[in-house]
Amino acid sequence: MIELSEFLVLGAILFSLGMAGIFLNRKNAIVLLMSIELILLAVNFNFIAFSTFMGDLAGQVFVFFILTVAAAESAIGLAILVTLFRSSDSIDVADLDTMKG
Amino acid sequence: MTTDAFEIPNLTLALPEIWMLGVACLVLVVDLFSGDRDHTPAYWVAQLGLLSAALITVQAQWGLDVTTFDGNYVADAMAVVLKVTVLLLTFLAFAYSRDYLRERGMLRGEFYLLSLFSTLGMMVIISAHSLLVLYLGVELMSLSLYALVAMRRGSPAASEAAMKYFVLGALASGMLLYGMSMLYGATGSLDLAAITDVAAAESRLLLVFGLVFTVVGVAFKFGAVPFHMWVPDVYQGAPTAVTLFIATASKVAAVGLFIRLIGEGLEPLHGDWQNMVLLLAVASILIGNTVALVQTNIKRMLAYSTFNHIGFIFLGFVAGSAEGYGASMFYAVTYSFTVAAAFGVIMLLSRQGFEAENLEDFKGLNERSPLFALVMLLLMVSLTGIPGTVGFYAKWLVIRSVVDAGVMWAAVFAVIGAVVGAFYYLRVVRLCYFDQPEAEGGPQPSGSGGFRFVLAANGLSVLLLGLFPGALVAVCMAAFG
Amino acid sequence: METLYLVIVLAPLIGAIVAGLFGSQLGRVGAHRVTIALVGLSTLLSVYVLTGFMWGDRTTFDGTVYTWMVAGGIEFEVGFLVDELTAMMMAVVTFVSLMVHIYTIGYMADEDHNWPETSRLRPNAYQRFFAYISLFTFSMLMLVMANNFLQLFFAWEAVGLVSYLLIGFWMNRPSAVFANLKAFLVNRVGDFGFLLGIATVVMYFGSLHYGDVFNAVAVRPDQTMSILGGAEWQVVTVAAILLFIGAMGKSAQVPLHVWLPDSMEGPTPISALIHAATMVTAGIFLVARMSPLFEYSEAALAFVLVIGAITALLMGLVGLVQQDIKRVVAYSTLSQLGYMVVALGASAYAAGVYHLMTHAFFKALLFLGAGSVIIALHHKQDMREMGGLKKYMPVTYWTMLIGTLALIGFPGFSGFFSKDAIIEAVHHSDRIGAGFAYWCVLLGVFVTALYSFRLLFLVFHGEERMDHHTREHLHESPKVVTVPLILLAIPSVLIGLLTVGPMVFGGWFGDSILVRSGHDALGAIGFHGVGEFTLHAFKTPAIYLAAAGFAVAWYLYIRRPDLPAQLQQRLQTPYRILENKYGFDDLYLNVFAAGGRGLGTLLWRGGDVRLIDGLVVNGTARTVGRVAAVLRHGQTGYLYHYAFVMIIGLLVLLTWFMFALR
Amino acid sequence: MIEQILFYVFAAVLIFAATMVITARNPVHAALFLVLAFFNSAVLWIIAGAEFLGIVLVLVYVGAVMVLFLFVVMMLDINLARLREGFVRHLYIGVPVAALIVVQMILVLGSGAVDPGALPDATLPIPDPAETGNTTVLGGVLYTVYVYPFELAAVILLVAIIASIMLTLRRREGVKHQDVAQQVRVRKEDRLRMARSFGGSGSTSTGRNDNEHPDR
Repeated sequence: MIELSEFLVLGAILFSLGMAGIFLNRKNAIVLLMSIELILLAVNFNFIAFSTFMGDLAGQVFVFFILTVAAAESAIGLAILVTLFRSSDSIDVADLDTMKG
Repeated sequence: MTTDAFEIPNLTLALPEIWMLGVACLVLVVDLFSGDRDHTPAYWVAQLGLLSAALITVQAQWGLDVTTFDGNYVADAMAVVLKVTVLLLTFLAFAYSRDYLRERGMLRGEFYLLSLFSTLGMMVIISAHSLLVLYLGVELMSLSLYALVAMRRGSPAASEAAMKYFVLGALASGMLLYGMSMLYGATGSLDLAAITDVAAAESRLLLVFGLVFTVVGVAFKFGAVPFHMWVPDVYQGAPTAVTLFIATASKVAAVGLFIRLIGEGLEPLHGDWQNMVLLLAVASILIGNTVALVQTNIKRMLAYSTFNHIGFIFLGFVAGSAEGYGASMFYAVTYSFTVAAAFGVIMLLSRQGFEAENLEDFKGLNERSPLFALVMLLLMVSLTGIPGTVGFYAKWLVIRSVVDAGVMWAAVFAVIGAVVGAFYYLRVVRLCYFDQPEAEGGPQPSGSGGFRFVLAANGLSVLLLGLFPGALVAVCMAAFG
Repeated sequence: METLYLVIVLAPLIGAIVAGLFGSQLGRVGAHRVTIALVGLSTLLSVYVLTGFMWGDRTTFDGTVYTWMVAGGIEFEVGFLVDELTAMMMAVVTFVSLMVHIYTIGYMADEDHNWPETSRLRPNAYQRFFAYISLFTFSMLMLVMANNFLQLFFAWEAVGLVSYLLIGFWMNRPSAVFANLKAFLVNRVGDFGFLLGIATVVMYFGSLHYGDVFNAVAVRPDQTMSILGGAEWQVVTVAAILLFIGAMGKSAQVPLHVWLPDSMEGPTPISALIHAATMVTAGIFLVARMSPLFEYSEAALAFVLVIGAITALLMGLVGLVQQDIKRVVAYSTLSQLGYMVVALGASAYAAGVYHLMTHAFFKALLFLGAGSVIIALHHKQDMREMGGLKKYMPVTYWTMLIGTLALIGFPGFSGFFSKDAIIEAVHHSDRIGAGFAYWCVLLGVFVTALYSFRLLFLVFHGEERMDHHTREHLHESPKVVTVPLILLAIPSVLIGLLTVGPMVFGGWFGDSILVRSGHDALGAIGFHGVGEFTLHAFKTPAIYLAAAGFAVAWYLYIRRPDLPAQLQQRLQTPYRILENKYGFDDLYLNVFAAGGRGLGTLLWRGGDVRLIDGLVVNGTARTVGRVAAVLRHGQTGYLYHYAFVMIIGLLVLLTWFMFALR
Repeated sequence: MIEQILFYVFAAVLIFAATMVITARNPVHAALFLVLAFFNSAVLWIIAGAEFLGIVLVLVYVGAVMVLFLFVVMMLDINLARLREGFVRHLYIGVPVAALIVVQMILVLGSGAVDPGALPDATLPIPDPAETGNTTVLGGVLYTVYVYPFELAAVILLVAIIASIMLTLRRREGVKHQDVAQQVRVRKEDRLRMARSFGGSGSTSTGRNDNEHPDR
């Protein structure tokens, strides 16, 4: 039998990988968007795990909505990425430093 | 299974949200078919819709404390106060931005549309009564804001700001969600009332673990240090019209988010989150004040000084009492109206191809426009918190609640913060009144009569709130009484 | 009853609003007529109230006028407390204010010259000035009539604000702008203490209302609180000292005195009204008003005493080396404020307040006289370019002589009674530091006489050192200037004779001032009539020291005018110390503002360097600047750094609240 | 037992894929690894009993969202050479921080502190899967208990549509569009002009450019 904590630890690892992807990646903004997907995936794991082990449906419903919102979020994120590419001809994260201080 | 027991929810309770959705869709359609270059019909539909929504909110929800939609939606006094504030702030944002956006070729129907959807998201947050609805409200608000920030296509700064806002915002949402998943796991429910009940009894490890992530997510929406890094860049990069909206309405919504989720929902964990909030508040006041001192761009200056005010709002939360929440709410409401007017003055001075963004641009404003120099004086004095202005009452109420909570040192710290704040706020006053403008005379106030009228009225409201704060204080306190 | 008080307060406010908002419609004459009429009304009614207390059967009024809001059991309200102390203050404030209003007509007659042609502020400057001084009168009345701490604080800030506006009235002058910023910043330090004091009072005594607080103090005087490190302090001491820090800011006590001399950049009527007669005495008034609080704390009173004594002596000494006529009077004011504070510290509140009153008259007189001289010399203020003015300006000369005699305490003049009462009271006081204070005030008498007569001799006697052009145009000032001088000269001479008996020794102040038994230094003096008091003075050193001061001044500036320069050569070190005002300014500029003098010079020269920029960017608050810069660099603009900071934040919260705390 | 082995195998692949997502230098590879991660997740979810969500993840995520990602990657003509320049220079500070967070999270979640037995009671119990399928159950609550969130999700999708169009739609000059509405609305008179050709002065003309007909 799989333990609840195994699911949760898996979620924690995915979550941290997602976060690390955001601050370790210094080149490619698309990978940032993918890291965000990883974070959401980790959260989904938590919800599903709790839902299963409690026998409660609400967690699965929440995941359903997260998936929906995540799709919308990716669409907007990619749209912003496109405008960024069009205006500055680069999606290099290291180039995003015109505003600081 | 609940399918057979399904009842039609009480829709009239949620009338404000339904109305706003209708208005947004109407704007979508009207704008599509009007063909007006200035989007005048859309503007008026939106403005009337906002005002009527405010009226409907008061009518439909004042004095209630009930839930509907199976406990997903709550209508209470706090919801009314915050929603009306948000609606009025959106109204102001539209009124101020029209000339500004038109001159820059950014006046598009989508501006109104996305702002309205964002406002709807804020209203959803404010009236949310479950984790799920809170999350959806936050996303509805934020997604619209991300797009609004990027609205100025072809501007590298705007795209950059939007990208930063988006990525960090999504990261914060992720943390918020992670926290929510833990709260769900610890309590077995998404309903806030149920969470409160269970949290009081449950073992706390998982709850506190979730709480940390939740606090981070909420703090990001406020822009509290150290989750603040996006704020200055977004304020600067976004079109001023959008900055105004983010700086005011979204902060008010964030107050709603905090009180619903952490303040009331996790009330049993007060002992745990009190110190977290205190830590964030102190860090915010410290960082905000220090860095604001050296800013030369007024939008960035306002961004950094925002942290100071967020610190104060958080201090109000520290007590976890009705007075504390009331104080924070009063602070957020009055602060928003004050800052809205400040951005209004910035937009008034901006004209085509020129952004009045540098502090230098305010030199000798008094010689060019005594009325708006006076308004600026009033705003800055109020933000400083000099007695007699509304800013003072806000600070006073917050500090009182902190003292009542027994955190004397934080109160002293906050007062010092307020004193430091005087330096950079009064510098603006100094520039307006005591400095000669640059050779070419500095930016002249532009803007239509309506804009000027609304701005003057906004300034006047700040003055009047300073003279007669009693009513609003009473309302804010009653919201939690 | 209440209506009467309301009229007194509101009349100047209405004047201010009318002159301020409709200045251009009213024109100059209209504006000054309206404001003078309304302040005049206020003066008459105030005098009526005072006479009611003096000879009538007027009783103390303590009531709420308007309740602002009630929050958490604390009432925020506007209310009046009118008793003997208040009545006296009201009369002084309105009377001096009226004189200043009238005088301003003459002083500001050619105000237009002070503004650049193009300035949009130029046309209504005259009217605006009247609006400001009326507004000030209103604020000051609100201050003295307050019956609660909140209103006190509001009015406190309001007088500060108007003072700030007026010091910087000629905002096209960089030095004026520098001075007003300095005044503002220094006062902020004081206000900070003041605010904390009020907070302490509210916290421990649970009310903003004077009466409630005083009762609470009397019930539990020994309550303690713990401040940093767990040391237990008597609450009353903490509150009193904090409030006194506020008073130090307003009343320019060492070390918060540095703004007052610089404030002389403002127009002279302002120096007379705000920086000599009224606003700076707010601190004195405050302590007297709070006597039921201060009386319960030996420590606070000793602190007050020592601060006052230091101010009285040291600031007088600086006055000796000043060349600017207004600055001499300014340092004299600082010194006299020190006397008042000494009196308060010795529990001789009545004497302190009494000196406040007499000082208001003769110091306003001196300032207005100095202003008259300045007008005659076309706004030149350097005494080295004056001399021999006696024959050109007789009225000014004689009235200033009267003022000077009153100031040095010539027997029979008003200053004599008030100052002698203070000196005697300190002599009889057995408080810690009283011995030190006694010597300070005694030496101060000598110094006072010396610098006062130095001024008089340098300006009115001796060689005529002004340039030819100026001399040709010398003439006595117009009536609007001389009449207030004469009107102020009358009380400067007489008021002491008439009132010292009842006010200082007769317990006229009644319940408005509390002196606990065993503290009554004034009572220890033993007063048996004005004549006896005057005769007694001849047995004390003070009067001889004053005479010595006069003699030295005469010798140095009339008999051997070449001596001062030689002395200056010989005594270079002390001279330089005095010239640098003990280095307070340098210290502050070096500590708070960057590059000290460099900044000052820059401001004087270019006027475009902001003090704040200086403060932060180059400053020794350099630390702040450096920290800010570091933090600012933290805002690198890189998304991954931003995300990293967020995650560090998360890590800190996680570590702290998940692991460290359990 | 077999369940456990499957879990560990898929979890291992998932973690590997996720690591590759954030370290791959080529964004196309990253996207494909993300697809792999989603597939593995879907399997794990199905193991946990959330069949509907597992399938949706594949259909919606892999089928639509990831394709969108790939589409954008391809469209943006990114200079891959620059992106390959190197992963990170500051690993030595970033990795420990990430590791620290993982360790802390695992300390809380994996230490047995989360005891399934201590979990609270379900507020919305899942009926026996043998009787009612997972999809039916979800559908049942989605339109009743969660109708308000459901409507909100719809609004969010609408916002996403509006925002994406606003941000990316460009009307380029000089590009020939086909306007169906115009084509349908066209009338015979606009296109066809009957010319008398007796004198040879006129000529038949058809198919004029629309622009010449302002009355259209």
